[in-house]
Amino acid sequence: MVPFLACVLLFLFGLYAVLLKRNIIKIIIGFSIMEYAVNLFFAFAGFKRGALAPIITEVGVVKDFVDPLPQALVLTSIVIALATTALMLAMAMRIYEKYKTFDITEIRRLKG
Amino acid sequence: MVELYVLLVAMLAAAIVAIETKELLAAIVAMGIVGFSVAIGFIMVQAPDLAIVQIVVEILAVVFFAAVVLRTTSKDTTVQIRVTPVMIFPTIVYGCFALLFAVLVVLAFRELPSFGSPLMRVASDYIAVGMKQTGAANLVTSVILDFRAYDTLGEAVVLFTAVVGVLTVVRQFGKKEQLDKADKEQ
Amino acid sequence: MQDTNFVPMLVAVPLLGAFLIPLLSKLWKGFADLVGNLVGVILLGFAIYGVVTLSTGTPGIVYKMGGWLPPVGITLVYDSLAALVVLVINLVALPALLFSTRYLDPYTGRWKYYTLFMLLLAGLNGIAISGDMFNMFVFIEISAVASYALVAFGTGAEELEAGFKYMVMGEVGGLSLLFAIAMLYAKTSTLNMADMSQALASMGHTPFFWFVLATLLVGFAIKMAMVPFHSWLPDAHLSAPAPVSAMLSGVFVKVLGIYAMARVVFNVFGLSRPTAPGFFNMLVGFGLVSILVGGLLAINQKNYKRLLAYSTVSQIGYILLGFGIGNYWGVVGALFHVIGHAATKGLLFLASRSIERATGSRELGEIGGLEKSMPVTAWSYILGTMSLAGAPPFAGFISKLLIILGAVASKMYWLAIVAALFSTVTLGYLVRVISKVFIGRKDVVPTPAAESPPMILLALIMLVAIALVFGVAFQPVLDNIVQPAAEALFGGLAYARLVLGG
Amino acid sequence: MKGMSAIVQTVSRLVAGMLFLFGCYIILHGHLTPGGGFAGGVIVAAAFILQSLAFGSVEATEQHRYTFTSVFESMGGLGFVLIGFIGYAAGHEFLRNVWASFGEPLRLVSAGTIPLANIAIGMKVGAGLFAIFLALGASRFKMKD
Repeated sequence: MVPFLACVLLFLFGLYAVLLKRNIIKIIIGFSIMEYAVNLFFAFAGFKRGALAPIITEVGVVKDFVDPLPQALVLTSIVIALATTALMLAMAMRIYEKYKTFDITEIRRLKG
Repeated sequence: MVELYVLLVAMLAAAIVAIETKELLAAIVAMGIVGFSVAIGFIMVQAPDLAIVQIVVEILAVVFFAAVVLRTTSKDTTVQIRVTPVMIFPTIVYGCFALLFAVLVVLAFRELPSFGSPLMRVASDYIAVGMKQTGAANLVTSVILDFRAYDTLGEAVVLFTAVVGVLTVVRQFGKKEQLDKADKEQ
Repeated sequence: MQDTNFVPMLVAVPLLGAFLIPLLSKLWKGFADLVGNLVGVILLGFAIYGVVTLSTGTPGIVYKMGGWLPPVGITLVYDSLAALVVLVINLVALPALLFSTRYLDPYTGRWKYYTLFMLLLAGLNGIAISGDMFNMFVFIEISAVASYALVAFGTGAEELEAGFKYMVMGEVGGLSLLFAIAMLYAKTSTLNMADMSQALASMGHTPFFWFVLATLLVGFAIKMAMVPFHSWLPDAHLSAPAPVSAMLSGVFVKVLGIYAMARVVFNVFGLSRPTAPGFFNMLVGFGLVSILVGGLLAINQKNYKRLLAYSTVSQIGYILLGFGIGNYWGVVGALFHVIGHAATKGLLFLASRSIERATGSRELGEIGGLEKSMPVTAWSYILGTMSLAGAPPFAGFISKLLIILGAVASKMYWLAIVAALFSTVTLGYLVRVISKVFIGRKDVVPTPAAESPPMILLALIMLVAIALVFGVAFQPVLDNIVQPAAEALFGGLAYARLVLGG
Repeated sequence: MKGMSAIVQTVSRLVAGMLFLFGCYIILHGHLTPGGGFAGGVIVAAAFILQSLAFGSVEATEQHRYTFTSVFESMGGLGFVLIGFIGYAAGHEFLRNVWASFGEPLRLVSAGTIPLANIAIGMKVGAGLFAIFLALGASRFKMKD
């Protein structure tokens, strides 16, 4: 139970950074941390104590393996996380070129 | 699994550092620490595929972050929060919200299967039938590219969308008249 | 072609288009437009073909992707609810594509726009037909990332700011969805929606059940622009190109928010009003708050893009109200409002932008007496406004009537009165638009405005036709599209029998 | 983009080739050993990024490099969708692994379309991430449209 709670705590750290930090780069770092937390939660959900990594070495011999499904999901969500982080960084770079600041409270041309 | 708990504590500490430091480059390095400790966590949890991908993706993430920060500024926006007595009330409200959330999370997570004993209902089929029906020795790859190949197609499309999105956002002149104006200046 | 093989084509065809466009559009400039519209036509053909095959009796098509049986592999479930949503997506997408052939002239990077639009379509269709929780999340990510880039397409200062803020909120929603799916997998150890619904049914309403449902609903509420999380919608509409905002508020908000929430709440978590009245009252509460806040904010808006955005927030509140009432007619009214509002709001956005393009002014006030100079655009705007306000011959009227009927049927008379009262609020802020903009007042000399290009007129006429057809011929539409969809939703756990039993 | 010091250049001249080879190894052996299309693709992208960071690049080569990567990326995506169509063409469902029993297990040539899909994914991830790097950081050239 404790590792799952640690993942939730890490997720909340990231959420805190996203909601309350004023610097855009800190917000993107917060998103990366949230994504790490969810990936870790998936990996912990699939862990089996005393089991082996799911690679078959001899044909037909099936040993006690860890759950391969969450590992497949984490592979997908790691690359999704990198893709969204890259898009956010591109926007942050262009916003800095236009507004000359990373402070989200000063980027206020849109009203309401 | 004491080493896992030590790793988790180190990760949380690095995350706090990543969020709070004033210097952006230091924050990126701290984020790198969190990422690599996640990779170590994957190794501890018997997930070699994930560890390889996480290490390399983490390197690229730090390279991208550094590329953007070095082209702009590495100074965090300094903000002085004057701690006034009236701020006690919002902190109390946030405090009991956090407490309520913590209680709810603990209540909900008690019903999850305990750490280290997953109920592998569908996964036992993958393990039993994986080698025969897909021919791949690496069961994770057989899940990714055969049992759930549609997920991987979707994921490859997400990366493709992000690349085209980055190319859309990065272009200098969104509208034609800016382009013509710039050409006239050159 | 067997009747089931068109289901994966709904996603594969736009993907092929999206991958071909960057390759070939450098050789031949017009290639992107051609492929885009061609894919739009093909998808609409598939959608109509799907609705026809479903109305001839087959309860739903279960397509086993890669040939694996349901709990092991990913299955695509094309039941009547998915048919309705796919129809809505492609009914609005084709006019938007036609509109953007002429609307994109002042923008650069034309092939990028069409690639992202194809990916948005692939994502939306993927969500509608997906029968697997994680797969639905992946396609939610595809359409979300595509829409972030499309909102910031103009790369001006406001567009980038709006795109970034929308992305931050959208990603928080996406991550809360992923976290909920992770917890669901840890508990039920399966990802197939039907398999998961059976596991959740045997688990009962424990604290874990409500906690996971709350996390999921936070994600859907952000994607749906429900009131506490609606602040991204007006900014996104202000800066997005017209066809993108037509897709955004017409279809995107409905598919990612309303459809995904309905599928999860009714079919996966198996909730219904008798078993969980408290939950449905909460939905009614959120619906009313959305209607009220959206309507009030829309009243004193001068910029009509923001006005239309706030009216979307309040119309989403109506749909939530329909679902919250929870009885049969309420759900039918909500689903009918999904169709009616999608066509109407898409029409309004496209018409208002073509007016702005023709007259060059964005504020409501100065555009006087356009009826004579741009008849088709003007009249399509007026008809669209009437449909939004719920005037009789249009789809908007039927859906509001059905929702009120649902409220009356479930003995919540005060709710029926409140819903009727709020529809007058929507009428309020729209009539002001019509009178000021169009009916030529004596003192205002009609501003010189040339009629918009033929392709744009074709798009506008198509959308007006859709709003009219669904309004006038509502009985056949009800019988073979909306009511089977409501029965699919109401079936609750019958969804599992369809997928696993089938 | 100006290059880095001579030491970094000589080291990266040696390492970049090896890194690219290692990435290809990971992609090709995806179905036998840990790793696969994703990990291998990212390693290949890292090899290219190392090369362009260490040696810098003239604006012309970046434009050429960028068009090359976008062609590669689209081909990777098309490859994966066409693999889906193979199952479709063979009369079975979309994305069906039609030649699953081809070749004997635990050898390089086995597991039907999985190695092909690995290669397609590797091409796409590698080219895509290198294109992101070009757009994001390294390139001084302004992408006009």
